[in-house]
Amino acid sequence: MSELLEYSGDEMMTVAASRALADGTVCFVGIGLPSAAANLARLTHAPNVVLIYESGTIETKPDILPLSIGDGELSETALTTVSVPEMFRYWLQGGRVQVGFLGAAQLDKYANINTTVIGDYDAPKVRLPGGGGAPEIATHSGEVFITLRHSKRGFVEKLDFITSAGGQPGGDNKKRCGGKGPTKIITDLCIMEPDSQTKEFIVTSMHRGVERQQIIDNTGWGVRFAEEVTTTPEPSAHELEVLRDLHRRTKEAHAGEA
Amino acid sequence: MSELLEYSGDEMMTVAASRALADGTVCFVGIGLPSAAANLARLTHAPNVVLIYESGTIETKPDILPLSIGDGELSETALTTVSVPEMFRYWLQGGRVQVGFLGAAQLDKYANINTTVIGDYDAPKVRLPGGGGAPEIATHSGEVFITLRHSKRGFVEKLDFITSAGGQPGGDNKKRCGGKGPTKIITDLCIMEPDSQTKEFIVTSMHRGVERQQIIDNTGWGVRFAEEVTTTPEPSAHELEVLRDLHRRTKEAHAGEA
Amino acid sequence: MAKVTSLENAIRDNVNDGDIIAMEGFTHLIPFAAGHEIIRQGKRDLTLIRMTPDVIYDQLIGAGCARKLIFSWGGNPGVGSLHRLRDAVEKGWPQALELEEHSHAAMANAYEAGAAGLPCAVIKAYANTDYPKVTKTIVPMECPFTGEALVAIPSIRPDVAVIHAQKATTKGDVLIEGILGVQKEAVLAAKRAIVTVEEIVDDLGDVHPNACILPSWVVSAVAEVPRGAFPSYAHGYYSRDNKYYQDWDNIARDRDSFQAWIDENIMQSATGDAS
Amino acid sequence: MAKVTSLENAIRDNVNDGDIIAMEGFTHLIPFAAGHEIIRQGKRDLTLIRMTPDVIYDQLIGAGCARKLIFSWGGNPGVGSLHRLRDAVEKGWPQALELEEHSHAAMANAYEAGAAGLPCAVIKAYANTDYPKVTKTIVPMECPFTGEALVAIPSIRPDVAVIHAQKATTKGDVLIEGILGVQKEAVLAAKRAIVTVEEIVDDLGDVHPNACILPSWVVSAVAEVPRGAFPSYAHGYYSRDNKYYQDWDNIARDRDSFQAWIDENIMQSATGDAS
Repeated sequence: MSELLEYSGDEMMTVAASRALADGTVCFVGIGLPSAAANLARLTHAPNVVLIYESGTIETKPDILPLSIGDGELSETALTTVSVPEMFRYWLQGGRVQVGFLGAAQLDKYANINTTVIGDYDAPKVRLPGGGGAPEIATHSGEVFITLRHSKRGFVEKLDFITSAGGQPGGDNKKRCGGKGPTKIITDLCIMEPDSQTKEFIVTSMHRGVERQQIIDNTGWGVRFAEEVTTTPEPSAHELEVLRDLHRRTKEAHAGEA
Repeated sequence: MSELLEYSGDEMMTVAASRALADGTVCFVGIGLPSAAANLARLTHAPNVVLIYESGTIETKPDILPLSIGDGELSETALTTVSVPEMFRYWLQGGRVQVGFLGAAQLDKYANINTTVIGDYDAPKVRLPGGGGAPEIATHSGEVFITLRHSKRGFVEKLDFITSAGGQPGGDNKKRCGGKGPTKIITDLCIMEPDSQTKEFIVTSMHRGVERQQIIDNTGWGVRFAEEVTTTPEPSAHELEVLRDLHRRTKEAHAGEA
Repeated sequence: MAKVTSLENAIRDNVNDGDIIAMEGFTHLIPFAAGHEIIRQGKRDLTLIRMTPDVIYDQLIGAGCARKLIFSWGGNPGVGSLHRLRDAVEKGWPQALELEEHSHAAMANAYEAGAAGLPCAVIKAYANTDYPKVTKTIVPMECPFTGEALVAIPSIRPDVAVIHAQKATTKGDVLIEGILGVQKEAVLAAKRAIVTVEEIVDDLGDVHPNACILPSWVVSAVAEVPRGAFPSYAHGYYSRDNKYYQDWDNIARDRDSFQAWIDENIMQSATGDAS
Repeated sequence: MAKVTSLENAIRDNVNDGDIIAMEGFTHLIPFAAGHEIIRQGKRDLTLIRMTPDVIYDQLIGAGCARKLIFSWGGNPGVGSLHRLRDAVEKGWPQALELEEHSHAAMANAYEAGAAGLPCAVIKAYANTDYPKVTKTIVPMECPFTGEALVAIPSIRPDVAVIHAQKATTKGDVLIEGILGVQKEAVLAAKRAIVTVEEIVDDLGDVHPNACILPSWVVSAVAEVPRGAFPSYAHGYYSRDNKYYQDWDNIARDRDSFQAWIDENIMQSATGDAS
């Protein structure tokens, strides 16, 4: 029956990312793609997933997706809201977060992330927003999932700036950081996971209909594939329905505001 | 008219201590004698004095004196109640307290306080409760008032343990501590203030009817007197009435609890 | 995720001989019933942490549960000495008690640092006092930017924290109101946490958005123990029993009367009956 | 003690050219009206501190008020770039802008340390990132007890903090509810503090015992400015105007359209009219 469903690459990406979150997980959610995936998980297979946003909202259950990290919806539906210093001290640095869920502008094969500058820091070609909460989400969470669209501009050989640390080549990440670091990259084409030896991210699952060449063409380094590459299970009708509902409600609500 | 009034040494002490608090002062209050004095001030000449207790209660206006530092009355009548770490971090160490008001078991001529042990620390003759909030109240408040009854056991030549720091002989206290340290000792016999040169506390005001010899007999070091010793103004009828009312309400309330 | 269970099971599952245990509650919400259950279950060799080891720790120390005390003020508030604490320190009865002594500011910051996942707290404390002579865990430091004198103290990271609160939900979310003390920090600093509550409710209702709530996933066990803070008090439920604290002075002054009190009021009493 | 006054006077009395100024509000309660008054009064050479220098700082930077920015995330939330910030950094228009860049965790801790009267914050941060290469105020340290790698960062201690809150009393006590951000810390870390509020009331009423309240004696000036956080939002009063943020992208993309907007909406508008 699933072959009757039509869905976009973005939808596949969001569904695949949402499935990475197990029920009951305590997840620190970045804005944008991670927020959509985390809330889709909560509205489908993981009703008890615990979502934390850096604005201090703990166990939030937004009915619509927040446009910013501190929308009123997040506080109104939260179990409680703490100050931002407390959020970063007790909850993130304190080791209470099991999964940090991040977006990215650029990353390299070790899942180091750049959201700071393109070009030289002091004379940048493009000044990006900067790291925000990501540098410590990346190191203090038990593990980190990253979700972004596959493109040569996004998946680069060398970053101009390491904003948030990925895995260290051959290194024991846990020793330096408290957490395992990034363990999954979920894109609109595939899922990548670190090679247990080199820590380089390799393709472990491809979405239906995606060719290897597409991934190669959209990756800025010589991307490698796992010995056994699985096919990502397609979105179910239910997942698509819930995701589209969520986006529709979100759009209506945000258009409705003054 | 005041010569018709009868009052005890304790009452004189509490009234004199209360008068040391100017209206509007932000005061960190120790339990016991300081608490009675601070609330008497609030109920008489200093209606806008701001009282803070280490239990986290800010701008509290208790109708009865608390028996402990964290009585329900303190929170119920407070502007707000913060956690104990916040109290010690933001409010005390943060430099928001103008006057720290302390009691003491023992002090020396520089107003160093001992509330830790009599005898050797590892094999004490008497184990006292310890410092609680006092060590940092003494150093982080703008200045410190101390109130206790005059006795040879309390006013000693040498302390077995310095729990809270007084003024340093000849030293610039502010440099090391953030505040001026103790500036007044108020007892049932007199008021003592530091000599501007030696920092030794000397008698600057004697309560009515007190003889110098009484103070000498009740001080464990060779106590000195200022060149001009004033006479402490007596309690007014109003002060005594308010103080006695406060003690009566307090006694009734505490007896009434389960 | 919090297990909603009996006090007896909560203590049995989470407190082991030799544990480092923090029982907090700053005058308000002192977890007396949980302390009594620890005595009843005969736990031994505990390192007890508490800013104000008042009557609750006097009882645990006198009952022989403790080998070490980390504290900042050990007295019977408004009454006087803790006779069982003094007897242990001064005479080694019923066993010697090692002390690690701090100020309130240092203890509060050490809990805070523990909750914040830090190995130490760096603060301004202890200037010109004798604490650094007797407490070896106070280390002088300097601010790398201003040169200001600071001290480092190790953070508190107990094996288990025990607190009492007003309410928990059936799911195990905990609400604390009024004088908050260091309870949140103690729970977040600890490996395991036990919370006794006045009542378990279906939901916390219309509570303030910034109320102090501990989510069930930071708590190991929740047990409903009405009056579990008696003789201390629970804001919104009951007042402090000042007479109990005054009477304790006489009971605890003498080893025999203390032991008789423990036998009658703790050992021969069922869990949760201690009030 | 807080002086209850007009926004115009509050800014005039407390903000000087060359000041280090922190305007906080984490998405919620951003003090836009106060920012506009600073532009209107032509303040210059400010060092602007803010975790998320979004549209409010884009306006101040484009209007030529700033010489330095200390920040951790500079974007238009949910929309994209801050074009005035980028123009200042990339092309030096209207003047060069020095950057001191941190992570949110570091900034939040630096405010917290400032509020706590400490010269620095010692935390776990920046592991394996490039921040220490470009931000010279990140100093590696070691825990004296465990040897764990830590970093010290200087605390934030601004000349003046500016925040917006829901309510103040006629006496100047301030109530903040909902997403609290770092506003309390910014106020307590600063030498002076300006608070704009939705409404001034006789008393705060039946508020939660642990609500976030700033006493009047930590605030320099309070001004009633209804909708003073617009186009951000005030919990309990009005929602975020997302369209304003989206429209800003077009306005700010071009220097001329930006200047026309500032002229029309800020310079020719009376205090408090900017919405």
